[in-house]
Amino acid sequence: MLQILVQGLVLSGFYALIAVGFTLIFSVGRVLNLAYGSFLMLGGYIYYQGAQVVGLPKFPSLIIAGIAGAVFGMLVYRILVKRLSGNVVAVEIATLILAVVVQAAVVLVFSPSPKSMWPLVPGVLRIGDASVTYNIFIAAVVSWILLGGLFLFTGMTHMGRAIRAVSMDSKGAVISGIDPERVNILTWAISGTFGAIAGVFLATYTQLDPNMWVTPLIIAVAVVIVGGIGSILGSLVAAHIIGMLETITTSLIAAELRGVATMLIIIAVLLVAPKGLFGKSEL
Amino acid sequence: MLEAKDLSKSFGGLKALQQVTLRAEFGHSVGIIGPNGAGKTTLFNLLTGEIKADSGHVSLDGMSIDTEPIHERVKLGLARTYQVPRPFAEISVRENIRVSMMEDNLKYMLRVAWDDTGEQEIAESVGFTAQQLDQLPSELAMGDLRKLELARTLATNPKVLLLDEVFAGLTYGEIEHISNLLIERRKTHGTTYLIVSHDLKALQPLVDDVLVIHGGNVIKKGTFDEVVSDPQVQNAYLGTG
Amino acid sequence: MKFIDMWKPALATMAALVMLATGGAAVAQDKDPVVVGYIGSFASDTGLSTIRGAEIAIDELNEAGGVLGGRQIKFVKADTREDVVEGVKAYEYLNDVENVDFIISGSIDDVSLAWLERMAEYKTPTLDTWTSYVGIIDKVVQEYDKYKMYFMNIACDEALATLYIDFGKDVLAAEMGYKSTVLMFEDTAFGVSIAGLVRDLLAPEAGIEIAEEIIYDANTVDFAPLFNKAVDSGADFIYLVSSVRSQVPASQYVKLQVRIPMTGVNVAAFGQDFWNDTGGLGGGTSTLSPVPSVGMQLDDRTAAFIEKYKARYGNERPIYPHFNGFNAYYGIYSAFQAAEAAGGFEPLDAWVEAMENTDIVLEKDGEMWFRYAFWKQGEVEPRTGREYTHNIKFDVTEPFDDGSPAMVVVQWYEDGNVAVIYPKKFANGTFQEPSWVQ
Amino acid sequence: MNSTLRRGIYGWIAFAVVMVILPHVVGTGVTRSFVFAMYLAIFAVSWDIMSGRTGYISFGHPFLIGIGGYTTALLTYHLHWPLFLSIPTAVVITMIGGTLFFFPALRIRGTYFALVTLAFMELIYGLVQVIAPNVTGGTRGLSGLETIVTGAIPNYYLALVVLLVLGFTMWLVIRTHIGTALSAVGMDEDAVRASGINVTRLKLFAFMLSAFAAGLGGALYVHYLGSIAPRALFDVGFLFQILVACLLGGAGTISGPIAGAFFLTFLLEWLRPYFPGPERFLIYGAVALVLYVYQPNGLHELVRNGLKRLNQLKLSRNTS
Repeated sequence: MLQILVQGLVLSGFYALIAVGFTLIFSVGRVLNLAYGSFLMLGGYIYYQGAQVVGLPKFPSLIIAGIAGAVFGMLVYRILVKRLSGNVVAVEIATLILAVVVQAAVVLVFSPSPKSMWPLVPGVLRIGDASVTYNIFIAAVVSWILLGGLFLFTGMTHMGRAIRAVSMDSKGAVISGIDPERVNILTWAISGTFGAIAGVFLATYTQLDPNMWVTPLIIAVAVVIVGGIGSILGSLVAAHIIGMLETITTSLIAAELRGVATMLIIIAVLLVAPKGLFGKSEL
Repeated sequence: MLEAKDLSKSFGGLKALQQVTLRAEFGHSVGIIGPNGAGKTTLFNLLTGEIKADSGHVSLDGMSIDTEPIHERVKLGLARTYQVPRPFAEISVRENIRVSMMEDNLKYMLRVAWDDTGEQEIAESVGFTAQQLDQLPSELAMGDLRKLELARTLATNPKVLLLDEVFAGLTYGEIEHISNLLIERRKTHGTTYLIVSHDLKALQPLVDDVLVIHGGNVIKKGTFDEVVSDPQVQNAYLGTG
Repeated sequence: MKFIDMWKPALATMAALVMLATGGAAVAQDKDPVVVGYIGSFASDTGLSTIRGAEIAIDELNEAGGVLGGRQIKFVKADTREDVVEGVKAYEYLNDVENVDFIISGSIDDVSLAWLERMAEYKTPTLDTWTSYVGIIDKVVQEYDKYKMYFMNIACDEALATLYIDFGKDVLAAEMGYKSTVLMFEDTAFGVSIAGLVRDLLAPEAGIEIAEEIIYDANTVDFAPLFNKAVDSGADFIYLVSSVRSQVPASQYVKLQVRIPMTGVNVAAFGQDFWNDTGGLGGGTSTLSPVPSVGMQLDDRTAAFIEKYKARYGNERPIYPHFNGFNAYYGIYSAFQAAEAAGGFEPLDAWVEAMENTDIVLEKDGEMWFRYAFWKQGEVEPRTGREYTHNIKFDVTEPFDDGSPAMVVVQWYEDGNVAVIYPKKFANGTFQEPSWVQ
Repeated sequence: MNSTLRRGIYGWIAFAVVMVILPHVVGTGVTRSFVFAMYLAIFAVSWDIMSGRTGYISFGHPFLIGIGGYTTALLTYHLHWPLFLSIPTAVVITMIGGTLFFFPALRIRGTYFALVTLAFMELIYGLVQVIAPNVTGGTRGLSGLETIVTGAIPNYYLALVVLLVLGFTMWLVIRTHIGTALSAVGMDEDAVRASGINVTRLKLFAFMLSAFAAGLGGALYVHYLGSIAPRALFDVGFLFQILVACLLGGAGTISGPIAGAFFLTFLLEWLRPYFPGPERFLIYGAVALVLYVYQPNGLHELVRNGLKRLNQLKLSRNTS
């Protein structure tokens, strides 16, 4: 029981980390970035190249991956999303095509063979009967720190408040003198960074392979749907619902039903409460 | 005859409409005035069925229509315009009107041919030129969008027409044109109007009775002159000026 | 007819345009080569192993003066991306556009199953080197005339499992004293069928009870709950069956320092790249492997093949071919041996008969070490008592003097070395529990 | 009959004539590619009638196609039903499955509808493998399914007849009042209701038509392939092809998605000799992305704009 609780909590924190960058873009720009999984994949591969091929220390490699994520995020915004601004469905589809293109590029550059990686932090944490790796435990802690930081950022700083204003009412924000372009660029950069860092944790936790963008994207989509648009708190709660449910399904019911359970939640929430459990139009 | 009895609606804690009762005989025309947020648009939404009332009843021609969905109410002859025009943005003026003229059955809708002259007549009746028929709504000015809104409503052949700020944004000449059209139609078709408008001057020649709504309540009912001269109304709505 | 005549110029122009657009598929060849087609993925380690094995054999044959009276072999390839529909398209492309005489395949199970119907239609001699699905062999057994052009030179999964149960009996039960296991397998066709065979045979044959079964989604990222469940069951070891993303359970097993030993099938561990891919976290993994496997001592001819392989591909992965690389190399030799005997790949029946009679025996230290031959129609394998028409002639009983062993068990040690641990005849190492197992 | 309609019908006739002659002028390889192109076109048309105009973007179309395919596969493979019974049954079952799409469409649309349909697809992908794998064949699927006709040319004509009939019917439907009404639904559903139209029935009609095409196409497709596997059907890659075909061609036009399907299939085949490996899919994806971002309304719009410009050019030349 303790084991399920510990694992569920840690996995949930990790899911929150995966989802937060995705939620951010959805709440500010009102677009679904289906290339979000590629942010994670690129983060993972760049970290791998740095830490395991070139041989840089782990921390600088993580920073490089984060920066690359930010740059990639901004490029996607500038080159694709801005051009299609206003057309939500077009953005969704263009980013889906982009995700497939990135996958093909990764196959070309890194080969399709999966690669396992050294954990960011090696070792196993044992709490009573339960055991989790330090790696995912740290991922969950980082997730809580980042989410807390984001919360403070949007509440305390000028730029953060601007992001919040745009997410609540973009037209109103423009009237009050906020430059939505800057806000959008910043959001995509933050999202890219969060995605890339989440990707490093995901890759060190599981492995790298050119298909790895799908799973985190589905997790992020599930979290956003269950949590509701644009609520950080909602995302956090939703990540925990999904994480716990997955752990319970895997441990107590049947491991192969893991994905099925998540899909059922998505369908149920969309049918019963299309706006999600915390669906509001604010951050 | 359109009749609403004790309609109430609240959103969260806000009581948008409380126990509103209203009667409009056929061929009779009622103006509805009140300050912004008084509940005028909510009243329209309840009448057309876009929003479900918390309590109260609506009947048309003596028949209860509480359970009828929007499109059935339209077919029974209850149509409306929107305060902010809602044209179908990517199809032409002609096709906008066509959607309203369609009979609601698949067999009819599977026809390839359409009633060109009928469409043209309706468009021209609200003041569109023949060239404008193939324009997209995005190419139209505000006044023309209001006309389109009205044309689309007229195309459903309504017995009772709910007009929500049809004159806003129109020039004097356009207001006159539309007023005349409405008066003419009332004569020929016996159409009933419920008109929400801020433009009292435009309203005056069109209405028999006026209903004043304030804070979700009907505060005054009477002829145009009775209502505008009422001190309570002047206080609430017109200010002391 | 007049209509056609009238339109002839237009049609000819159109035809020319289409030909141009499709890359001038039918450009005439000066010397009429024999065309061998490859079907499979282009970039996976397994796909590359088959491609390279075939390439080396073809180059050898070409350098030795060609085949079938001095004709050169032309090697063409079609990518399937391990996708079922792409597989069908690739098979059609090889036949319709490239007009291949023979196809060598590095396809996975479901892709082979998909193009199998096209094969029956085109009647193109085809040799599979990767998929071990016994269901395909069953089709050849049941509908010989329809599928007789199909050969598979890897032992089918049923043979693999049969010999693996012996490993359970001889090593896991007799030497290690294990009495119960947790059967942990992925939810794929491969996982389910191997698990089924193990479930049926392990208890009656080897005396090892299955304490618990865990079936998991092939995309599982987190094995911690599964491993915990396995440890909680109180079993002596974990029997893992994993063919997709197999590095994940292997490396997480090490990262989590799971307290009981684990063995079974881990497809990722078939290749020398496994150690790098797991970042050195592959120690403690043991797996059955089709033969010839990584870690296996080689005969002279095969060793020469490996030297060529290394010289040619250097550090490009896979740095050492997977079993199917060997199979492709010898497979090309078998196919052309048959073609020489039958006078070509046509007529089909002559080639099929000749192919059934090919027999490449590899000797090491004066003993048969490995053999590329095929079961003939009607031949019954003595131990399982059934037919395996056109599967490689495998042997599941010591001393393996009828054919190749169906499989060996390889073990990755914590220092990065890999060795064969079973059967004894081929072993150069022993089964070891990881150091963290108490 | 108005002139655009007449011109369109001439276009269809020209298309039909060219397609009928084609197999006699091109090689078997190209003919085979056309068969795949036509099946993709059928699926694209099916997507288009549901999503092209209404704004109900289906990300789960492979779900419908897969239901059709699996139904006939299971009926013929296990129960040995004849094809003339199993295929209509598959179509009916697909239409019943289509109502599963319809329920969310009563409440949600656009992005959310796309996601819930995607969830349907992922769900059934999971379930096919878990539930009764010995019946469905699990991940390996089933192979050795009965084929309707064999050989490239007969299959070409079979697919052609189905494409022409389905495509032309849908194209005509789009040109009736229904097409206008469906476009209007995509722009402002409430305003359509306020025009006195039963939108629910209209959507149901479009969805059923779409499911009909998806079911028929899916059933014939698996009998063409001779095999069926969950990875071939309930897959993001398959969805990607359908979606991109529609969008590249021009959603909501029926003829556009057909052009898009042909373009995509041949793009991939043309690249094969030059880029046999994974580069092919990179180029393929990149071309799709650039075209889509450049003109989100697709080839159809490009052609229309081109013709418009040509006309203007002629006009200005005549006046000057």
